[in-house]
Amino acid sequence: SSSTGTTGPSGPKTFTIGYSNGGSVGNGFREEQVCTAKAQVKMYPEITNLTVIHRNTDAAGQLSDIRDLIAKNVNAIVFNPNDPDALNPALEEAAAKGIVTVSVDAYVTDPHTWNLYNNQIKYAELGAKWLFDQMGGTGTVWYTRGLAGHPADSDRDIGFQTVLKQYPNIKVVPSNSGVFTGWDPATTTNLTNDFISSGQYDKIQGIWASGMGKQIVDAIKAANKPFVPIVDADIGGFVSQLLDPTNFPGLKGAAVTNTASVGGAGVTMALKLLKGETITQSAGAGRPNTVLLDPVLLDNTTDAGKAALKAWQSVPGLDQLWPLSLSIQGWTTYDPNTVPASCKGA
Amino acid sequence: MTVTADLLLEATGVSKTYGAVVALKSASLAVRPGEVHALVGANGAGKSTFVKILTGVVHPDAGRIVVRGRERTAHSPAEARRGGLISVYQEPSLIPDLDIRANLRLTETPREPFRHWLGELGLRDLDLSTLARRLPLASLRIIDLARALAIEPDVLMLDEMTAALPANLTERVLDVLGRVRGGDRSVIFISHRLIEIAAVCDRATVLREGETVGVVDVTAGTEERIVELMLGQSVEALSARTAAVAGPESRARAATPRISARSLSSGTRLNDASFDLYPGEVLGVVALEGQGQDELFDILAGSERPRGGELLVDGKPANFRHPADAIRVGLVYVAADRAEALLMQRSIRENIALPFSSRLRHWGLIDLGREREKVDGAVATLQIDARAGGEVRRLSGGNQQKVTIARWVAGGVRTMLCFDPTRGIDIRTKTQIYRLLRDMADAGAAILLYTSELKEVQLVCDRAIVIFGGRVVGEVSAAEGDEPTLLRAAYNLRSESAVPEGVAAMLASTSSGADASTPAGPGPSEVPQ
Amino acid sequence: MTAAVRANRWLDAAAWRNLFRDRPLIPLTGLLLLLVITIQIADPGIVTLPWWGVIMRASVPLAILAGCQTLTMLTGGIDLSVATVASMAGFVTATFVNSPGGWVQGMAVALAAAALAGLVTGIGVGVFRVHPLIMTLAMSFVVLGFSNVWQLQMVQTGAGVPSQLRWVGSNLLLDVIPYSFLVFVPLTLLILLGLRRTGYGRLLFAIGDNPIAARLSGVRSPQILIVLYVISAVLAAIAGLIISGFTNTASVSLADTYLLPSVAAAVIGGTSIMGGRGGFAGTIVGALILTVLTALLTVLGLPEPTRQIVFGSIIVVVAAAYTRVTGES
Amino acid sequence: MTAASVVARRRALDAVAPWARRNGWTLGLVGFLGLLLVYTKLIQPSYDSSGIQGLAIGVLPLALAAVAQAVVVMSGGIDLSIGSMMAFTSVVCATMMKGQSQEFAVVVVLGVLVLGIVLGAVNGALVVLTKVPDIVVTLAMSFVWAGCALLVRAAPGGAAAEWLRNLVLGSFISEWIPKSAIVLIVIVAVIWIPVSRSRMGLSIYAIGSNRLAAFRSGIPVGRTKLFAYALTGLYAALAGLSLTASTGIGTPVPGPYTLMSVAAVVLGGVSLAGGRGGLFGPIVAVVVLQVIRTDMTFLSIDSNYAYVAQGLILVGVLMVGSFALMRRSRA
Ligand SMILES: Nc1ncnc2c1ncn2[C@@H]1O[C@H](COP(=O)(O)OP(=O)(O)OP(=O)(O)O)[C@@H](O)[C@H]1O
Ligand SMILES: Nc1ncnc2c1ncn2[C@@H]1O[C@H](COP(=O)(O)OP(=O)(O)OP(=O)(O)O)[C@@H](O)[C@H]1O
Ligand SMILES: [Mg+2]
Ligand SMILES: [Mg+2]
Repeated sequence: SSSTGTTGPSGPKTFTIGYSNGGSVGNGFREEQVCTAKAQVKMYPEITNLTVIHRNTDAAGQLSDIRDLIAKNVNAIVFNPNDPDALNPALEEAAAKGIVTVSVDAYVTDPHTWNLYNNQIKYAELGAKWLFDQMGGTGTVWYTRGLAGHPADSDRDIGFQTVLKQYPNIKVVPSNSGVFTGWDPATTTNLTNDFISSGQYDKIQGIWASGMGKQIVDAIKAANKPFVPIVDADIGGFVSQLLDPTNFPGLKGAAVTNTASVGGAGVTMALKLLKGETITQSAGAGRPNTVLLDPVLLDNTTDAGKAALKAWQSVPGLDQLWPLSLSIQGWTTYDPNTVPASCKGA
Repeated sequence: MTVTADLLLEATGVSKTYGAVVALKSASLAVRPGEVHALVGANGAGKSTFVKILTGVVHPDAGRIVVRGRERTAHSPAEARRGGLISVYQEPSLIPDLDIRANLRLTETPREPFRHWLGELGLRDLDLSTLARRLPLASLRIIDLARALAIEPDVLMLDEMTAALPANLTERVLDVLGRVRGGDRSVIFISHRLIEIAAVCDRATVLREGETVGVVDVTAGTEERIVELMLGQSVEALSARTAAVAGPESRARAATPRISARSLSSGTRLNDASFDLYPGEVLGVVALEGQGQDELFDILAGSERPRGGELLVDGKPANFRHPADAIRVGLVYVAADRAEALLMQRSIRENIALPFSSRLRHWGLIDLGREREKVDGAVATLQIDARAGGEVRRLSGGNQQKVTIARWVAGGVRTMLCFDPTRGIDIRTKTQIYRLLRDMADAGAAILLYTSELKEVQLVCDRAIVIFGGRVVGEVSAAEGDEPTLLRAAYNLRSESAVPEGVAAMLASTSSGADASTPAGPGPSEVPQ
Repeated sequence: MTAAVRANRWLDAAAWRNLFRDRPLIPLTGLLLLLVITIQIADPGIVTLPWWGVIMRASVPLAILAGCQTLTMLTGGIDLSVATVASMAGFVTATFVNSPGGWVQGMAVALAAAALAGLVTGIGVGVFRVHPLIMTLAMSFVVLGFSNVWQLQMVQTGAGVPSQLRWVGSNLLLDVIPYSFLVFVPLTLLILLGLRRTGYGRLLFAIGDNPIAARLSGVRSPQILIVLYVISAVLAAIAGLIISGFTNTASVSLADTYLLPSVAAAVIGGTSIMGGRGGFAGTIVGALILTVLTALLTVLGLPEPTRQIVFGSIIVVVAAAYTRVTGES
Repeated sequence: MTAASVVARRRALDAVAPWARRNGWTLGLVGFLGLLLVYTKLIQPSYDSSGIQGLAIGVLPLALAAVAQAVVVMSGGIDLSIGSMMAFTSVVCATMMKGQSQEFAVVVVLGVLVLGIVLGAVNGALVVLTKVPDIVVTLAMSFVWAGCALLVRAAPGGAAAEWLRNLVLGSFISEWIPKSAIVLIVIVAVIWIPVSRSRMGLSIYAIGSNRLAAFRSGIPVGRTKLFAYALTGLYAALAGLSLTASTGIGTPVPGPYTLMSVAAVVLGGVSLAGGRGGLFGPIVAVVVLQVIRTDMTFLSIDSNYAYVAQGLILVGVLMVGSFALMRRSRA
């Protein structure tokens, strides 16, 4: 097995890394994730090749993608799992071949694999808490979720429900299980329009969003309805709405980080493991070999908040659907402004 | 007629309505055991619908059907089949993508009897492992019949079985029917060719506009009566020849031929076809099944490219890559199989207007007024029964056939290639079409006419070429183009040599009664015994 | 004929059936109204003029995409690339807002790219006889691949949906008439007239009904199919522009969720997937039916699983009812 | 006697020619696959038996989906709900097996197969009874079955019995013969061969080839169609089981199987017009697609261009094929 890597001409060990992304081709979060990985690889001369497989498929499909990477004899595989358990067979095969595996953006249950991901439960909790407090602990919330059956969406629901229990006077529409946007802009827009035109919007005091906040706000604006407090992820378009009182007067909102830089961070972690460096795992993770990235919430209710939000817009002209936070303390070493450039490289 | 117990099949008061169209109203039919019973009527009279009702393909609105004294209505062909009623439709009911063997298994047809009948019908050496898709229409029709015969049905129904068959196979079929007759099984025989009816049928039930208007014992000279009943009017001589046609010698020869074929060849069937078609003449093509006539017409129509030889149109060499090329130089083709020619889900109007209205070239809107004129004109000339309106699919077969001709007539014709245009068309309209062809010719059009109905040669053609084994083996002038001569020529026999007994039978049968529309057919004396 | 119709009850029913078969719009509209009544009952007072405005605004892009399906289905084909082409068009346009040429140039580029895709599809289907379903599926892969490459080239161009598109896509005149009608109404007239009154329209039906017959009467189907798929792609692109204006979003997967509904709308609208029968008017009603249906589901606030089950079931029921009354099979 | 020998030779030719003609496409595919594998070995010398095993497991779900699609397409229909049926059966299987004994798992598998037949039969019944075009009914039902899957479990999860997982993992006799390949072949053979030999099998081709002719030949068109759809449901259920077997869980969100199965079917030489084709072709087609993807991974081709390539290859193969067919029809 080639897990120890091959000795390059220059002398020091060199490594090849495989990257598997099992869905949402073209989606801002996933693409940015890959770009950060590429950017981070540029930081490490000892990484000679990064092979990315990014296609729309299911767990079984990603399983075979990972097997292909194993057959390619890469030294490490970084992947964004379609499922916590489904990939284990391939991951075991990888471990047997001494290939390092790192799961980013969500965890897997395979004991040999290291996990590095945003704490989605925390994401939901932070947002929900802020929202419910904004509403003074009473009122009705429109609970718009992501893709039914997606692990991240399920985790966020857990977080949302725990906080909900602490606020007895908060009512949730359409039902406690919320409504699914499928993380699809068009679906979200139609959903919101129907929600507004059926008069339900007039009866709510807050919106909890899972990444489609921008489209929701736009729909509300198009219908000339007054805004209600809304919390969503740190997607560029949404944040610029929060910071644009002229076009969105009275829009109160908060953005919770859900960084896509896990891609780059995953590469770093893989390299550390290949070099045998020790990694400090997060205590609260509740599972071994895990590093949790805790989300941060910023809102536009205070000037301090506004300033901080502005600071997030570090990369000018970034695609509106891409998350803003382009670096993770201690895990990414590239300059965020180099990320767009590294996207272009094949 | 009286309800007698010894009837094999009796249907009374059968009616069927399609929307506003009355296909059948109180039609009745009584078939005796052992007889061949003709079902005759003009196009759209309701024959096919009647058969379909008897075999459970279509459900009647009203009516009583009694088989062997027991009342029963079939709800599906399968059920009818079990009841001993089987029909052979005009369009073959073999599965194209299965080989013949599989097709037999599908209908649980006993192999040996099938083989036997196949032999009787002259297809003895058929390879059962060929896909139905790869067989010519005529063979499929024969296989269909053999398959039906093999099951030994009580009542066998043939809906224009012979319409598309070349003379030799037709005669085989009639021959076989003659032998099936007797015993306690019967045949219901639908055809627009009285000559065939005269040849094999014992009695004939006549339908007119969905009603049974009479039952006739078929004997010499009853055709007149049948035709009268069919059309509801006595018939003046239906001969197409209005003015005496100037012989080909005097006309044409001067002009450059519209088409001249120089040893055309294609595939294995067509080897060396050479002939000239002059403006102002109707040139008949006489051939038995599969002598290359299909390929010849495909080449002339531009849907197939010749393997060898040369084709001149108006003296200029022509090389068609697509039917459009042929049409541009004025060669229009009345297709052999209407299923290949019609847009079944579109209106009669759209079907007729297809060639001249639907051009990619001139954009802009269609001039509906002009279109309507042309279409209505053609519909009138061919007496198309347009009651079923909407979709051509709802027309009777014969009327569908007329539409395929009307399409070209409407456009105005320079050179028309007709492959059995009168297939499945009733007598009155046939004569109309003969006249039409003549008039077009007299107006200077050139017409190439393949016909499976040999008597048509004398009725419309100036002369006829005979194709045998992919070659043009002879030319017959209309004058001496009577059936025996043509048949001999078709078999490529020199006139003194003996005719195969099958042919003899055919000729004998033709002699058994003069068709209303023919000058008295050849008598037995002309056939060498 | 009418006399015969009067004759008896049974005839009457048949006559109605014929009427419906020749005028499928009547039963379709009936079904639409039925749904509207249902939603009105589910949430009294919801059906107002502005509500209709919202419904129409949402229906426009779906109707256009369903139009692509209608045209291609008439020839016995189908176009599975409309979604990716639409997304591509919207996205490409957005990436040009800050370029010197501005959004106009963007639209030009987008439409050209779409036309190119359509041309290739048309050649594949028309000349090489690749089955449309496969050809367009493959084309959707190709377009997705390229537009994503484009996205990665353009991440930092400050792509944004041009305000003009947003206005067309999401604004309502007097809260009722969507401005997208400025595009949609002319398109509709063009398509309706084109199908009914031009030789080209007739040819689409002819090819779909019986290619052999069409060929024998001198129709060169390759040319027609190539033109057809170019038209389809351009229509899809236009729809994509409207969608990105509607959602104020530019994404290479923006229109994906429209693909299956566009097929459904066309077929509910009475267009035969086998070719030769159908029309755009029915398709528009089909699109409205689907839009009202989704609105109904939102109003009912059902949980996702039930939502999907109801959606599917109602489509079957609608289609079945429609088939019954029109007696098509 | 020379004549006799000539005749004999012609006989032999007649015996082979039709078979070759009918299976020409599949033979071509197999050849293409062979070349691909050789090429794979060239660009990735370390590609070995474990690679083959990965390949076999990888193709299993789509291969079974393609088989399911092929059956209904041959009968003149099409089923756009296969992906959803897979998801549904897969979650049912995974949910019921969780925390249950190995023996009970057997019951579950049988139950799921029955479920598949029922789902397919419902599709078929709706198509037959409502007379609504297949594509619409199954498209609508794809939403219904997906909804049912979400009802069973809102998020991925559940478990698969050990024996079920081992059924597709690893190899059999030689390490070059992956279990999952055997499983695939056995599943297809055991169900399809008897059917295709039967009169019902013929009827499936018949109604696909020419509905009216079949009807007039006395074939119960409706019942046959229903049967075909039920069979498709059964294979879809097997595909769903293969998902659970290879991943050990059930996912309520349908994978990209529906449209890919259609593509594979066409690539496998089954005419979407119905009546023609077999099950072997589509399976080979699926393997070809999978190997191509693997090669693109080995060549580190940018995933976006991989999408482009996949599309071009799909079309390219069919164009080459249709060219070959044109040539033959000319000759
Ligand atoms: N699938 C169908 N749907 C509706 N009507 C049909 C269908 N098939 C046949 N018909 C109608 O049933 C009648 C008989 O059909 P068919 O094609 O056998 O005509 P036909 O008169 O028997 O042809 P021919 O006279 O040449 O034998 C025709 O009027 C035809 O329009
Ligand atoms: N499916 C149908 N829909 C509407 N009208 C129909 C249909 N089938 C038949 N008809 C009409 O019923 C009448 C009788 O049709 P049918 O096919 O029985 O006539 P036919 O006696 O077979 O005529 P032909 O000699 O041309 O075969 C025709 O006017 C035909 O238009
Ligand atoms: Mg008839
Ligand atoms: Mg007829």
